[in-house]
Amino acid sequence: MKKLITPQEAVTYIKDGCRVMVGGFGLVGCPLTLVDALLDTAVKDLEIISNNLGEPGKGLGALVRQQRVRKGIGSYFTSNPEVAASYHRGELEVELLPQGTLSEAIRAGGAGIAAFYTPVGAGTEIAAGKEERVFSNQKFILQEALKADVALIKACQADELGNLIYTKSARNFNPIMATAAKIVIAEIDEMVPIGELSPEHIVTPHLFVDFLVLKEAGRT
Amino acid sequence: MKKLITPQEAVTYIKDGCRVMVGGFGLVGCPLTLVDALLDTAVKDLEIISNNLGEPGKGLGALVRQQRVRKGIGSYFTSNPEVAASYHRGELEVELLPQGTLSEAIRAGGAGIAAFYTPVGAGTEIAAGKEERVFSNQKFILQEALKADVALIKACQADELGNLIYTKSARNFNPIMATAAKIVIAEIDEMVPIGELSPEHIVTPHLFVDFLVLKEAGRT
Amino acid sequence: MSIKNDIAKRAAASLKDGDIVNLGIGIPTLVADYIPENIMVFLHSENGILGVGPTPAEGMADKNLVNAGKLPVTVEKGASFFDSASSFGMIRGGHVDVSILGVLEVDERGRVANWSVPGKSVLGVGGAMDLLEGSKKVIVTTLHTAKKGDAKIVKTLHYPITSERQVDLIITDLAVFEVDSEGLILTELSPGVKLKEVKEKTEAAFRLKEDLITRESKRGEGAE
Amino acid sequence: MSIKNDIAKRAAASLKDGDIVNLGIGIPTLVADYIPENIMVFLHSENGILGVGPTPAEGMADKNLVNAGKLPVTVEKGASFFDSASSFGMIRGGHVDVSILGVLEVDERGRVANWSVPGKSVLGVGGAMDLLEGSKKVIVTTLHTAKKGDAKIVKTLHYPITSERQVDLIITDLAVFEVDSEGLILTELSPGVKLKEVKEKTEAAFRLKEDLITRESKRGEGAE
Repeated sequence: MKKLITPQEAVTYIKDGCRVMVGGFGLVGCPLTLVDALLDTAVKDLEIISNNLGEPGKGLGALVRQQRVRKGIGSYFTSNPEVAASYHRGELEVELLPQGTLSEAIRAGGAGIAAFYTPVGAGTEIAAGKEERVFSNQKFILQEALKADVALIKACQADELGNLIYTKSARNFNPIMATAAKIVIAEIDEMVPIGELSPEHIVTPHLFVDFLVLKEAGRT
Repeated sequence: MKKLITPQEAVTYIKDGCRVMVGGFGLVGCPLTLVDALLDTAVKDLEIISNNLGEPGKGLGALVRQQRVRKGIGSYFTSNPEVAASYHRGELEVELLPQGTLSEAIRAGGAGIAAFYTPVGAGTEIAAGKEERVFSNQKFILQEALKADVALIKACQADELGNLIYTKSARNFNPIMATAAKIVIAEIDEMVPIGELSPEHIVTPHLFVDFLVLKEAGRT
Repeated sequence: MSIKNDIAKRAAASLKDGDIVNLGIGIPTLVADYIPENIMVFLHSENGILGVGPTPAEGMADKNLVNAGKLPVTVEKGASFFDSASSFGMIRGGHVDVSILGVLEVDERGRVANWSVPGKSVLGVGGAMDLLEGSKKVIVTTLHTAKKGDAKIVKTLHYPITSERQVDLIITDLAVFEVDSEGLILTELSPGVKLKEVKEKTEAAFRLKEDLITRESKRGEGAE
Repeated sequence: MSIKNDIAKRAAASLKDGDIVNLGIGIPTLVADYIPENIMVFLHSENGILGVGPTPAEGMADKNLVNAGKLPVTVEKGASFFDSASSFGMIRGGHVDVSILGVLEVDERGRVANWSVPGKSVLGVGGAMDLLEGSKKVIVTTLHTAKKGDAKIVKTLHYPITSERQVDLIITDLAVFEVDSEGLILTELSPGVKLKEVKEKTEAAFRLKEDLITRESKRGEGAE
C-alpha cells in the first residue's frame, strides 16, 4: 500500500534549496493543495521547475512574491508579470526553455537519458551557451535532462498501490514529472481499491509514486 | 475516415531497399497478416527494424531465409539462428542495440530528436564506433534516432479515424513505431465507430496512422 | 465581419481535408469558426489534446479542459488526451500538418519573430519555437501593420527570431504572400486593396506572382 | 528441491517489501516461486508489464500476455501495461529496485558477462545491458561453476562484458558474495559447503566477511 499522508507531512520532504517540479499548465492540473501546504512552510531558496510560475500572488506566484524561489525553470512565465519584475531586479534567476524542450528534458531525466539534440531553438537566443551540432544538414542544440529532488503532481484517481490516471488536459506535465524526481508526491481527487483501474488505462504505474495526498478545498 | 485497405494494397508501399519497422516482441504484437502479405511480394534489399527477426523460416524469418533482408536492426536475433548464420556468411548486415536503446531511438525518431546520450552499453562492444561523453562523472554513448519509410504495426482496436488501442503485452514496440515512419500501416483485430474509444484510453492518436488493415487468419 | 475575422477566414480556406492543425492565440483562434464545411480538420492543442471542439456553452466549462491559451474548450468525437512530452513529440516530430500563428514581425525571408519583446515584462516562449520548427506547414496570420502604422513585414527583424525556419504563407488584412527559398511572393490582394498600398506598407522586398489575383469580397466562401 | 531452486530461494530471501523486481531468464525466473509470504514485491517485465503474476493454468494461456522470456504469464491486481520505450525508461531511469540475472561469468570486481558468446549462433543483447546499467540493485544467480567445472567467478572475463557496473550480490549453489568498490566479499556458505571448496572453485580473488556464516539447510524459510 502506498502511504497516504497529509499535505503538511508531504511538504516536509521539501527542504531549503531543494529543486521541486510542480505539475500543471497554468492552474489546470496543478497540485494546489500541495502548493498551499508549501506556502505555509518557511522553506526558501527553492528551484522550481514548472511550465508557469502561477499568477501574481497566487499559487506558485505567492512563493515568488515572498522571494522564496531562487530560480524558475519553465517555458511561459508571461502570465505572472511579477516573475519578469523579480528577474529584471536580479532577485530571481530564470531559465526559459521552449515548452517541448522543457517537457522532453523532464522525460529524459526520468528515463535515464543524460541529454538530447533538439532542433527547436537552434539559431535563436534560446541557444545561447548551448552546443550546436549538425545532423543530416539540420542544426540541433544539446539539451541536458532535468531532474528534481521532489515532484508535486496532480492526478485524478489513484489506487492503493499508487497507480495514477489523469483527467482531460489536466494530464499535461504530471505523468512526466512523476518519473523525474527522487520523491514523487501525487495529489489526487479520489482513492480507489486496487484492481479498479484497468491495466490498459493506467497512465502512471505505481513504481513512480512515493506518496499520495488527498485534495482539499484550497485557497488559491 | 482513415483508409481501410487490403494487406496486398498495404505492402505496395514497401519498395525494394525500403527501411521498414515491424512491431512485436517475438510473435506477440507482430502484424502477421501484413508480414504474410509482404512475403507474397518480390520486394528485396529490405532494412528491417524489429526487436527480433522471427523464427527460422517463419514470419520475418521467412524473409531472411529468402535473402530479401539486407540489414536487420534489432536487439535479440538469438531466437532465429539463421540470422546469425547469414550474418557470419556475410549475407546479412546486423546492427545490434540494447533493447532500451532500440526503443528509445525509435521514440526519438518519431519525436524529432536527432540523437541522445544513454549510459547503456558504455564501455562494451556495443559502444564501438560511438561517441562517448561524460556527464556528471558517468559515461554515456551517443545514439542517433531511428526512422523508417514504412512501419507495420499491430493494434487491437482502431476507430474509423485511426485511433488505436493495444492489448496487454502486445503493445510493446507498436506505439513507438507508429510515430517513426513516413507511412504507418496498422493491422487491427477490429474496427469500432468513432467515439467508441475513450479520449483518456487512446494510446496512439490517429494523427500517426495512415492506413488500417484487418487481421486475417494467417500462415505464420 | 471584422478585419481579423476576414484574415481568419482566408487562413481557414487554405486548409485541406484531414489536416491536423494547431492554432495559436489571437487571430489564429478565430480560424476554428471558418473551417469550410466540406472538409474535416482536427485541432491539436499543445497542452495535450487532439480533436479540440468549440467553446463550451455558458456555464458548461470544464476546468480540466482548456486549450493552449488556457481558455475552456470542448472535444470532438474521436479526440484523445496525452501528456506534454508526447504532445511536443507530435509537433517536433512533424506530425502536425499546419500551424497557424500570430507574429510580431516577419522578415523578407519569411522568418518570424513572435516570442520575445526585449525589456518588456514578457518572459515566456511557450510552444512558439516548437510549432515553427516542427509543423509541416506554417501559416502566419497578422494585421499588415502594427498599431502605429509600422510595417510588420520587414527587411530585418527588430525582435528576437523564433526560428530559422521560413514560414509557408503570410495572410494579412491586405494581402497574401507565399514564401520560397528566395523570399516573399505576393500572390493575392484583399478585396478593394491596390498593389500600391501593399508596397507602401511592406518594408520587406517581395516579388509579384505572375497571376496575382484580387480576392473577391463575396462572403461565406473561401478564396481557394 | 533442486540446486537451482535453492539458489532462487536464497535470492528471494534478499528481497524487501515493496520492491520492484525484474527477473531474468533461467534461475531468476524461479525466484517468483519463493517470495517470502510476509512481503509484497512487484514483478516488472521489460516487454511492458508491471505486476506479473504466476504462470497460467494449463490451457489458460493468453497469447498476448507473455514475459520477457516469451513464456505465458498472468497479471496481479494493480498491474499495468506500457510500451517498450516507457518500460526501458523505467529501467534506465532507476525505477526498478532489483534485477536478478543469470550470467556466463562474473569478474573479481563484480562485473558481468551475460550477453554474447563470440562465434556462436547467438546474436542478441535484449535487455541485459539496460537492466545491469539501470537497476538500483543487481543480484546475480548462477551455478558456481560451468558444466565442465570451469570457474564462472573469474579474474578476467573471457566473454564480452555487459556493463562496467559492479553487481551487488552474487548467489551460487555454494556461496553468497557481496561486492564493494574493491571487489568480492564471501559472506555466506551454503549448507554443508566448506570454505576450501569455494576457494578451489573460484578463480577470482575474494575477501572473507568477518562474520562469515554457513546458511542453515532448513527448508521453507529465507536466510535473511
